[in-house]
Amino acid sequence: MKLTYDWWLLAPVLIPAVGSVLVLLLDALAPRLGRVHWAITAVLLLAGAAAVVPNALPSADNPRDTLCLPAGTCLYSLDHVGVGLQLTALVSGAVIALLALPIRVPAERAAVQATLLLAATAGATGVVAARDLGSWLVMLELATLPAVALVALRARRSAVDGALSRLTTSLVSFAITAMGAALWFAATGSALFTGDAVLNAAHDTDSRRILVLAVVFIIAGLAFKMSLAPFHVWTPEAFGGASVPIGGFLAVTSKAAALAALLVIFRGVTVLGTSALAAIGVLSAVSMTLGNVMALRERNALRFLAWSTVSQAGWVVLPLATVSSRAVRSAAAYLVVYAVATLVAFIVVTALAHADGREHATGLASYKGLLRRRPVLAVTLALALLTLMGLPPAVIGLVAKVAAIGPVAGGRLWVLAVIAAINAMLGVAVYLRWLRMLFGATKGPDRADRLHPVHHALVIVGAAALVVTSVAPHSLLQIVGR
Amino acid sequence: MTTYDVLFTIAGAISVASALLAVSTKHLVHSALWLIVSLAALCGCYLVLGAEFVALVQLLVYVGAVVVLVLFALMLTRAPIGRSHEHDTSLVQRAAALVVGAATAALLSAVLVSAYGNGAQHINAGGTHVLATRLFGNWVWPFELLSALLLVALIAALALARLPIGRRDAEEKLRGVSR
Amino acid sequence: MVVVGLLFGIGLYGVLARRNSVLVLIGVELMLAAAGLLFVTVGSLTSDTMRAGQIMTIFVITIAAAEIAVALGVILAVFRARGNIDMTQAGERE
Amino acid sequence: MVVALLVAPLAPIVAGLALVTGDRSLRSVSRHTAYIVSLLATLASLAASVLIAKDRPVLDRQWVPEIGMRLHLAVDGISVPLLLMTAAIGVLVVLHARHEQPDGGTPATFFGCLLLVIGGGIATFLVQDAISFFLAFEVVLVPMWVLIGRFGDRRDARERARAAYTFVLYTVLGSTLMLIGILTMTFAAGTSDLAGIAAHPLPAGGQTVVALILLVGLGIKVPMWPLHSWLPRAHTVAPTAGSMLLAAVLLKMGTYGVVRLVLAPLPEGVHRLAPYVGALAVIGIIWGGLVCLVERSLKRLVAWSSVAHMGFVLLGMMSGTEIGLQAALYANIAHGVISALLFAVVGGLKHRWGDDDLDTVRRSLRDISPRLSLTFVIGFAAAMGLPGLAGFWGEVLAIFGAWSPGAGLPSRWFHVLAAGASVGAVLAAGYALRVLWVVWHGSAQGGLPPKPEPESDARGNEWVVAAVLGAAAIALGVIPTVLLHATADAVTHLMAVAGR
Amino acid sequence: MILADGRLDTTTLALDLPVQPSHLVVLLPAAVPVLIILLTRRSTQAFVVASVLSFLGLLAPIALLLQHIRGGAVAGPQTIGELPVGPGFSIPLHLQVDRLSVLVAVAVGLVSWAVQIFTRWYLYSDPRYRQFAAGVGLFTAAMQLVVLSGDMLLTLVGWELMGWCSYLLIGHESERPKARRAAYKAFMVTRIADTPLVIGLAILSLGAHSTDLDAVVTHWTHAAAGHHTALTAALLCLICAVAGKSAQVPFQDWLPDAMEGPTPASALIHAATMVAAGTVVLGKLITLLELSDTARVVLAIIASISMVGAGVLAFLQHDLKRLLAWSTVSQVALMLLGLAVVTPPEGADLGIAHLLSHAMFKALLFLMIGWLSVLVSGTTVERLSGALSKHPACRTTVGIGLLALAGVPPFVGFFSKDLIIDASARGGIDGDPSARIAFVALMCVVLLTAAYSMRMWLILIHRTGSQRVQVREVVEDSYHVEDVGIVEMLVDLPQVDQHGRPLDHTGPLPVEVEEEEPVVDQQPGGGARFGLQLLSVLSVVGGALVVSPMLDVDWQHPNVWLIGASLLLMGAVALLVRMMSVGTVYGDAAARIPVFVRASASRGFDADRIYVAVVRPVIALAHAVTRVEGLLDRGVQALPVLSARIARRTDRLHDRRPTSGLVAVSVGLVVVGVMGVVLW
Repeated sequence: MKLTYDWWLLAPVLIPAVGSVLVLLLDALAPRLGRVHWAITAVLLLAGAAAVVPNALPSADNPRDTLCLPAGTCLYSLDHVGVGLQLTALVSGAVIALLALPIRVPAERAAVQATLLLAATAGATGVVAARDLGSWLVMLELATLPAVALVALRARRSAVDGALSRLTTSLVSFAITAMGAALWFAATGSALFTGDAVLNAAHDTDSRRILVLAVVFIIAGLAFKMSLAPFHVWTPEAFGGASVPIGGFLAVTSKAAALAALLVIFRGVTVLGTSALAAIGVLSAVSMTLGNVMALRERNALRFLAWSTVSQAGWVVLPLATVSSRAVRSAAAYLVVYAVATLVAFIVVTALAHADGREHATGLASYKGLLRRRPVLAVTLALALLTLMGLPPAVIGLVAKVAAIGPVAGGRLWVLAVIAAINAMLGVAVYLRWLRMLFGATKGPDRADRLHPVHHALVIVGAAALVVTSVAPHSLLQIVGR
Repeated sequence: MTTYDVLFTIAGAISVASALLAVSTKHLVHSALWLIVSLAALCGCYLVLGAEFVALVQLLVYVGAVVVLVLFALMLTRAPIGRSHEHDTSLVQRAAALVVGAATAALLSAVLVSAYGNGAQHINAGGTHVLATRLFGNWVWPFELLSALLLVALIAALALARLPIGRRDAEEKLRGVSR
Repeated sequence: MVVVGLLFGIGLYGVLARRNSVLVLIGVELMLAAAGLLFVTVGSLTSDTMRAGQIMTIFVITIAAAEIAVALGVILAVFRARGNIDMTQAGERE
Repeated sequence: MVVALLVAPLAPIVAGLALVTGDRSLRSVSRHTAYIVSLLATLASLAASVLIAKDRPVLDRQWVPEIGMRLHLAVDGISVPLLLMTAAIGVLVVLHARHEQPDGGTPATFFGCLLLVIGGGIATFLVQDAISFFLAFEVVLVPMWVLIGRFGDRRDARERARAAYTFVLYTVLGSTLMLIGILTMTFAAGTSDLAGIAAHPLPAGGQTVVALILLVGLGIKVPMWPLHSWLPRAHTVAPTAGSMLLAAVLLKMGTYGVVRLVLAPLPEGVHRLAPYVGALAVIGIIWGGLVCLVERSLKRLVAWSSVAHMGFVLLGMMSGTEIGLQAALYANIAHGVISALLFAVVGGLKHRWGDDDLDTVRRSLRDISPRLSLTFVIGFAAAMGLPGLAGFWGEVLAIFGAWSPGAGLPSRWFHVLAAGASVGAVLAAGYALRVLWVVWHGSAQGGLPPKPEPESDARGNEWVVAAVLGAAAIALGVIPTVLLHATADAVTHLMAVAGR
Repeated sequence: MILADGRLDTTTLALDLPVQPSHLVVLLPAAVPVLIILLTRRSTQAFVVASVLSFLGLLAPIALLLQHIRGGAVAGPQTIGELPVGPGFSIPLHLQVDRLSVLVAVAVGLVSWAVQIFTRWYLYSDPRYRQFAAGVGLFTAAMQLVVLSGDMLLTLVGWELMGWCSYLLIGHESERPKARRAAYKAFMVTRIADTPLVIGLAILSLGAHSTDLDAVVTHWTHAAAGHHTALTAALLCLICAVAGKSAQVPFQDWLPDAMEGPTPASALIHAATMVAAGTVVLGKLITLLELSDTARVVLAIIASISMVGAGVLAFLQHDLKRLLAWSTVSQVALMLLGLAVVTPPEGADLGIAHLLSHAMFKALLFLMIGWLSVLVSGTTVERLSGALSKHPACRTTVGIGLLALAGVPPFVGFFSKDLIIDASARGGIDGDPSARIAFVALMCVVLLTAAYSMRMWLILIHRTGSQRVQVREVVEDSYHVEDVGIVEMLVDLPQVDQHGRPLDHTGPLPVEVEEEEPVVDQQPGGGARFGLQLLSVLSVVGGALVVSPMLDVDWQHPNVWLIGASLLLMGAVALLVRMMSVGTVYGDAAARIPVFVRASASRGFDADRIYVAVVRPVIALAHAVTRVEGLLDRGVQALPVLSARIARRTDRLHDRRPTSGLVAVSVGLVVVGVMGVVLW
């Protein structure tokens, strides 16, 4: 009745989890450390990422399991896709921490924020590998709850409004998810995602129906975290209210967690056949379209990014409308690319907000002539937008688009495919709006500080990352396995 | 029709009824109290189903902690004592809510009932000891994480409760904060 | 089983039909309770060697507690910011 | 030799990126440097293309295994002429851009975007891998958007933006649809290699849908009626160099795509759709001709004429005969040369006149500026399909092909189409002569012919560009055999593969 | 040196070189425009190039002729090689040297040479002389291509090119709106008529799987029984195109308008090149034509109508140049009849024979009229009346030309025309319908030809200078007096000075003209005059060609009675015309005809209005299409607006209230749930 432990495998989750406690202790011992916490956070997260790397090596046997019961079923299993998502979550968390580093906040709050960030990242990292309902639920919540607090911690009215909106949504969604989990349990009679329990359930008609209901509930519960329409309503509020880096966190890390959770379920239900996933197809189509259409007339940069995440979420789950291992990899691949691009965009916005003042970074109009004012920022942002558009010279975005449409086209889901094509067009229209701002006459603020060195470095790194991955997309895509 | 079933039915009925009251009463504090009743009745169900420990936890955590928290929250937010209508949403929304709720309820009940009939099944009441071994044997990993979650939630709640919002000087102090 | 369905439905109704955030919380609690009940019931009806049903319920209850804590924190913050905790009041745009 | 394969597309692309990005972020690049750099880049890629055409090297490397995208560069008889034409037009466009550089941005950006479009075109004709074909297909979009949207006609900013958006959105939609088709075939064939796709075709049932999707997607680019409405806008607004590229390179990418992705791998699908697509093509021919009869803006008229000409190309392809396909490929190249010539000259005229309205009374071009008028006449004579000029063979052979469609196609229906096409040819004569009447003869009422004004005539680069293109148009018309021989073997092979 | 290395076989004149005389026949004229545009900058240089090359272009066909007689000519020389369009179909694009084509080639070369020489004088001070000379060269090349082509596509090439050249030459004086319109009209009418041509060629050649003429002929002669309708359809398509090029009904009207072009252009178009091309092409396909009676009857009808109608119009024309134009229409119709009436195994010789003779005398007449028009600065009756009496130098040549036109023995016109009459008579007796139609029409046209030739002659030799003044007053009054007839004649056809530029109507008056004109300068150069004399000599003795072995026509047993009768009638008509002309102002016999008839005849009975009426709906359609296009475009442009509207709608749903979020969530839940269960 003892479990096997493979600490190396658990390290990516343990490091941030323990780290969050450490940060608290540190704060208790030496208050007023301020931004040091962020540095520690970043270091810890990067350490976690480093701990993932050995599993990412192609040589690593795959999938790697631990916490195995004598029966042979394991509660924690990691394959290449999982590794990719873990890396995404950890690295993005680290970047967010670095972004937040230069921002001045009361020291005590910095510690709290760092703790929450670490905890949330830990949850996001762990959920990929969870193979049982318990840890799955717990880690999902671990990834969600702190994010709510993080939004609210900007201490602005708009922030708490956004927090409230996200909070209520997340509560209800969690309730739905829990119910879904219960139904799953009711259908399979086991709290494990793997194993033949699902198969048995799928064959018996009654339990099969329950199982479908379970899947549907779980999808509905996770959709809010993916901010898929119609579960997206909190997104623009939260993005608009939260501080910019936290927006990035919501857009990238927690989306990675959501996809991870979804994939865990997805792997289990592939036996159920395509029709079960029609729901996903519809959700993706709706949110793509809605996000694009709304972004077409959005004037606030942050809310624009929110809408863009809505539509991108549609693209992420698009492949999951078809059942195939290829679909899982495609979704993960698209998510990774999306994460990089969105992070870069947020980096630029944060840097600009920090240098020129938030009010000069939120309005799309304030990006007029950025190419003249801050060429580096402008070029980087342009690259990010092009990646999201999926147009060359940002080859990586195009590759992601190919990856996302591939399974759908392979599965001959013509309607969905055509909708995707139309949305590709809309998306181009959306991002060109912003891209066009960058040209043209400059309309900057009176004062324009230099970029904070950390931000500057991050911008450079981000641009470099996009360029490198565009030249050799393989380098990025291989982390989700081939 | 064993005594178990009878008890279960009674407890379930109570809990459902009180839940209904809890969400429909115009009396804020009352609804909190009705919630207590409903959850307590649920404990009854758990007992019937032979999950004593769960029932205990339910009683302690919910009835003991959560509802108290809720009540405090109501106090802190100066909820009006006595009947109050301004906390009702528009009739349309309530109708919609009714439809949605009913639909979900129907969906769930239908599916579940069709799966597990209402007939009597044998119930394997498990000792708490086994539960404990399992909890700290198989389920230790999520359990630990859960503790972390609780801790974080605590911190977050504290920090949120101490947020200096609405005080102008705080706004001044935070100028340029968290851009 | 009917109890489960009804509780969940009622909870959902409560969530939607109330303006006061706290009451919304109550609705959520009911929904979670329904989930827990389902867990336990199934656990006890099937031969559940790992006691997963009950343990899940415990997890759910605990998570719920954590959520309530955070939720109340947020609600307090909202109350400070706005002076009320009305769910139907539009948020502020910067 | 393999180096040439890389140089041909990369020289312009790299140089273009360097110009665009290096322009503001480092230090502003002077107009002259930009010109020299671009000229060198295009010349290099032209030289490389010639080498490639001479001894056909092949480069095949793994690139992005995750989506099965290979770096497979090679040429065959079908792509060689397009490759050479694109490279040559590239050089000419750069020369012309030196002569007429629109404001709206820095010269470096302008030249850079031109280079990117050229490089994209060359890459499109080089790649042998369906997915990287899509990639190359997309490369041209953003630079072209910039060219139209920023360097376009200065008179109306809103119209400029609208034209640019219409172009880019239409094309993205088209190319994404094409991508869907490509991926379906790739999935079925297990390889994204063009030859591989052609080797393992889909089951006949599925072919129709895929062919439909692909034809709609590529039809936007070609453009096929009724998906054409982006073209006149874009051409009317675009700067001269942009129009030349748009007509001579971008449209060809569409038709080339049809040959590669539809005709070869989806014979059954094409067979089922051919009558309808052929009908659309003929409608396009007649539609374009009719619009040209009353169109007032000269540049717009030329754009419409290219809608009509691409109709002939499509008709030839849909006839399902070798002669028709040969005709289509020939008309493709011919249209590239002719439209480039026309846009060069007409753009020059618009530059001189300030607008391009045909209803304003003007003195006869033939007397004022002989050089311009010579190229102008050659261009329009070729556009109306006059023998001895490039346009003729393509049109006549296309009609021949349509009159005797491939086995199984409704021959009566295709007879009707052929008749319609020949009517379209008459319409072409009608509008070409209308333009000559108004512009070349001049719309003056009597009086002595005006004296020549050498200073306003084409000189320097402009004259070189126009003269070279005009000479090319004549050469193509007088000696069609060279080009036809170049494509013959590949076409026979393709027909054999598709006929299987 | 070619002799030296024995490339030239002295007995057969066979030339063992890649370049054959047959190539040169086409290439030399084609070289004219190239060299002129590339090398020359001034008119004189251009003239040198043009004259030299066109003279060589005359020698080449003669050499070819000799070769052919000696039997050393290459039958089917290659040009640019075969077009590779797949195994199923061959496009050899080769030339074809046979008896008739060689003869025609010689005639074309001769005429174009004469025209080139004459042009230099006629357009002496025209800044656009270079373009004109180039145009003539290209024109000749195109015609030679049609004549010598052994491949249908090659024929098509020459055919279309001629249309284009006619556009260039007619529109030469493009500063005159009338000239622009005439050029446009000429090209468009012929091009519209050509629409079926491509189809016809497609039918014929696709049937034979080759565009080689011989292959096509042989294939269809065998397949005719099976696919008779197809053959007929193809031939009708061809006939339509021929009618367009040769200005037959209903396409006749472009030809007289083409008189807006300089006279040398008219000479070229009418005498040798464009209008005759139809005869040449049909002559090449005569074997097939004989197979399809329908086609022959149609051809006969078209030709007969145009022939007679054109004859009448010619008689009524007020402008003598237009008179010649109409006479061309009628003469070309005659050639076509010569093709329509023959029955197997006879060849196209009749038609070709008349083509040759017509080439000679019509070129002669046009050049002469051009000369005279320069002398008297105008081509209307008022101008030309009595021209010959003042310039006796021209008298003989014009006379010869007119006699040949009228078909008086022993002039060349007589032989060729009489042979056709004979053939039609014979055919008519055999009961061939087309021959019967032809015979009737021929009888009429013989008389008409005689009539208008006589009329023209009488006008030219008329001498009543004293009455001019009075007439001029009539003319000038007629601006305020409502004298429709003369006014609109003058408005319709403005007088032109020597460069064909319009004079306003109060311009130099006839009387002054007479004093001011210095005859010395007004004489063409020696070369030109030599050319004219050569042409006139040929139109006298050209009849000998008929008896030469080059044409195999049945000339041994002519139908003496027929000839006699027709000659008598011609004489009678001539007398009648003479009588009519007596006492008229200008010795114009037509003056007896009511003026409105003449007016509308001068406008070709308003055929032009019909053309315009035909074109108008097309333009209307074009406008309609443009409007639809506008709608389409607006529809496309409406999409962004639409999406914006949708966005506004949805934005209203997103009132930033937390509950609405919850509502959305739960609705989504229900929707997804139901979907999941249903779609299971």
